[in-house]
Amino acid sequence: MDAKEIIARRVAQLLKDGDVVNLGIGLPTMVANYIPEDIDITFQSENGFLGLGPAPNKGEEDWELVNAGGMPSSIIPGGMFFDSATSFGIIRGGHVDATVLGAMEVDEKGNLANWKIPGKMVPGMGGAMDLVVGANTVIIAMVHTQKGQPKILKQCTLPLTAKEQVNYIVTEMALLKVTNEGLLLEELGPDATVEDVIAATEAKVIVSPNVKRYNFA
Amino acid sequence: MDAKEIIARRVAQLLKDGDVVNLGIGLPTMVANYIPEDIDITFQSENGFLGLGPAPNKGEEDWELVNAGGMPSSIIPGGMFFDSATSFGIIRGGHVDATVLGAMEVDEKGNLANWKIPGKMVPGMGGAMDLVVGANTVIIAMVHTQKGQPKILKQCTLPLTAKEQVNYIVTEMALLKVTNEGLLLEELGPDATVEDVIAATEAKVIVSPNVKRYNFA
Amino acid sequence: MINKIISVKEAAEKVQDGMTIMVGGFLANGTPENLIDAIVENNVKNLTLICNDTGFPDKGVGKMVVNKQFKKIIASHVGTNPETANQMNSGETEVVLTPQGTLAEKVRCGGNGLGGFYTPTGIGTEAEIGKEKKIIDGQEYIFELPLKADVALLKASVVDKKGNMVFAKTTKNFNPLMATAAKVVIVEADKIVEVGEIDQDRVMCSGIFVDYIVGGDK
Amino acid sequence: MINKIISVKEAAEKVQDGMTIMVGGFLANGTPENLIDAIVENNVKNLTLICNDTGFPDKGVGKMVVNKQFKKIIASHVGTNPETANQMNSGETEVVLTPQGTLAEKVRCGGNGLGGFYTPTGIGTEAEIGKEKKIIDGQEYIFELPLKADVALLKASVVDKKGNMVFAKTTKNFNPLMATAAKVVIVEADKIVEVGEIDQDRVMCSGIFVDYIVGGDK
Repeated sequence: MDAKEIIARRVAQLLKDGDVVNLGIGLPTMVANYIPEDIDITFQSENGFLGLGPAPNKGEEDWELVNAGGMPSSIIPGGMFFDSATSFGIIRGGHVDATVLGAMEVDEKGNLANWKIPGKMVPGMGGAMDLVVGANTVIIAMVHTQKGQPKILKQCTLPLTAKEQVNYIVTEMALLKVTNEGLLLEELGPDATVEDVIAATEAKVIVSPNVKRYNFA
Repeated sequence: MDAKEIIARRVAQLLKDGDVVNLGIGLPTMVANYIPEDIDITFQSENGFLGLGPAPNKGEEDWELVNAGGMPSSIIPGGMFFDSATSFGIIRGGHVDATVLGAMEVDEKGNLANWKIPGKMVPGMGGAMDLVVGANTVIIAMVHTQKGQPKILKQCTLPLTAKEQVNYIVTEMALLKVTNEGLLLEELGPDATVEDVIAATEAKVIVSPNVKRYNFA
Repeated sequence: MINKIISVKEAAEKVQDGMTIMVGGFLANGTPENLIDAIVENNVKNLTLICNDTGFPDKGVGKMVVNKQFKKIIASHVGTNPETANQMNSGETEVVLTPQGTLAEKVRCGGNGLGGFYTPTGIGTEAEIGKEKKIIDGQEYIFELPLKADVALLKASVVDKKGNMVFAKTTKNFNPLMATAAKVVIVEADKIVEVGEIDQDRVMCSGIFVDYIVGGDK
Repeated sequence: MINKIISVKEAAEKVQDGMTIMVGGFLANGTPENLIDAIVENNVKNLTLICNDTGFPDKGVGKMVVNKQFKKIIASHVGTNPETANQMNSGETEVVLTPQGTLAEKVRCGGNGLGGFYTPTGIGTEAEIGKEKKIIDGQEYIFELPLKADVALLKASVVDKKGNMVFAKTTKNFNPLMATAAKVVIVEADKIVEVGEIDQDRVMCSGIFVDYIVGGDK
């Protein structure tokens, strides 16, 4: 199991039956592949629909039905389309239970930076700022470090996407819960030790007294 | 021709091809009967549709298709239904070209009072305050006096529906245009003289140098 | 899939003394009559009502007014139910009259996570009393706050088992707005269908807002 | 009935040097490509663009970016069109990045006659710089102003001769919002039908907002 699959599988377990979930582009999209059959999740796509389904087969793409990355998508029965104001009304209004996003940096206060590297990359925040503020639970899904450098910091250095909104950080090494006291290490990835996590994390890590290991049984 | 028909006919002439128009309950509703065949008016009903058509025949009422008075109505081809926020977005956003309303009092500044008589009748403003502020042209359609007492005043005495929003007052006696200088008498009803209008109006009446008579030819 | 279908009796019990409720409908057009009847029977009191109007004494939310279940009513129009005026004049019930467009926007604002908005409606009238005003781009506006509720009672024509709603004609009015603005949302359906029976283009309000569905036997 | 159908060429001429335009679409999905092509050909300059994003260099409004027609761009995302970043970095074009939900709401606000609104989105980020803030019910919000335009360029799948619009699937996005917020509204249709051919329940945006219709030959 590679790092991305580990992350996607663990994030999938955080979602609850009946949840409305928005998945970011890239790794977060993989989460959809690991939802148990008996759990009913409605995926929201912020460009304008509820009921995001799997990507169509090659040759069956409908370019009038795209996801938030602009790529051909599908809609499941019971979904619906809407305009962008309605879409972000749903998001901002607290009707999205969870959003799963990648991060460039995240810190021990739950600050998130994932939209801009000054002087280098200024793509724009798209819908990320609304999603992180609006979703009831914000889950960061990312590999733990970037070229060996920590991405989980004491304090973000890049421009923020949102202030103190992150609830969980899920990496291939650890599941960290953002608490008032700091980052609580609740679970370890398949191959990680507590020491590994502490070494790969700049932020202070509080080790839960009953830290568990990811369980994909 | 009775007073109400005179008023409704003259108001109908103020509407232009392509206009979106909201008619208040009562006398204003009669205006729809006098729109020339070659003039295309879209009537808006603030409870939630565009394309208000004539009242259905007896026995053909659909109680899921009612007008803003709660009475069975109809919709013409090319109409559409919507929710109340969309409906008042249309109104407030300046997309209604004209609204025709009755009045208890209207004054020379274009102030309108038609929603409340303190201590006597407090039905609520319904959609009137939005309509009078939002519509591009506000036309008051009413009989000139109430039991011989003027309704067109120097200054309204009842609680206002809106401040300085009225553009035209159309009665069986006169068409008055609200200008910065005051009420300009532009036209006379079939049986009225300038002196009649001045006598029946508390507000100062400025007589247009080329005052005409209503022309229903 | 979570089962959202419950009985009218169970649904009515979600409304408890002292709660704030939103009720869909315009002059009882698009109001869930069976839910209202059951709440009248439960006789819960001291409720706050958010509704376009107070219906008629024998129709819509007006039946609850007659049963004296409201301590406060927020509406745009109460003229079709003389009982509302009686209770307002006697001081039994506080009535807050709000322009209809402002009321609709306040509900949308509450359901959409906004903190408030500025409207030109009501400037120079009693509707501005006690409210903050602001001049924006040369025009005067009134500041309005969002409205939210504990329970929303909606009416829809066709509802699928996830709660996706289709409203017939003019019964839409406040229903889809209120769906977004309450902690618990209950919809009374004329007809309940399987998920997928309503085209994705025909759904007028998503089932994600809906907690409970009642009815379906029309 | 007023004839709203004109040629793409005639429609493109409604956009003139220095104007502010809104363009529907999300990553060019739901963008009127034929209108864009004609405006590229007209080569009008110093425009201000309001659009979710700047599309791609060869698709959507991105073609106008490549042709250097904008002095200012208001968008939520410009990452799919490197030419936007080039012009931003060289100082040729001012780019105002706005959170997508805020952008949508600003357009709705402009089209609905509201003076502004408060959003929680962007608090503690660069999105709040230079903006008024307010604490409402214990939470911090940013004040946002409405957006309006001289011309809106929309794409719809089916349009009747009055301008009533149906948008296919995810092509809806900003189109119905922008329909309400511009002085002149032009819609490019895949298919133009007679009035009445679209069910009143299927119309997604009213023709009252539409001034001109082009296309229809798909």
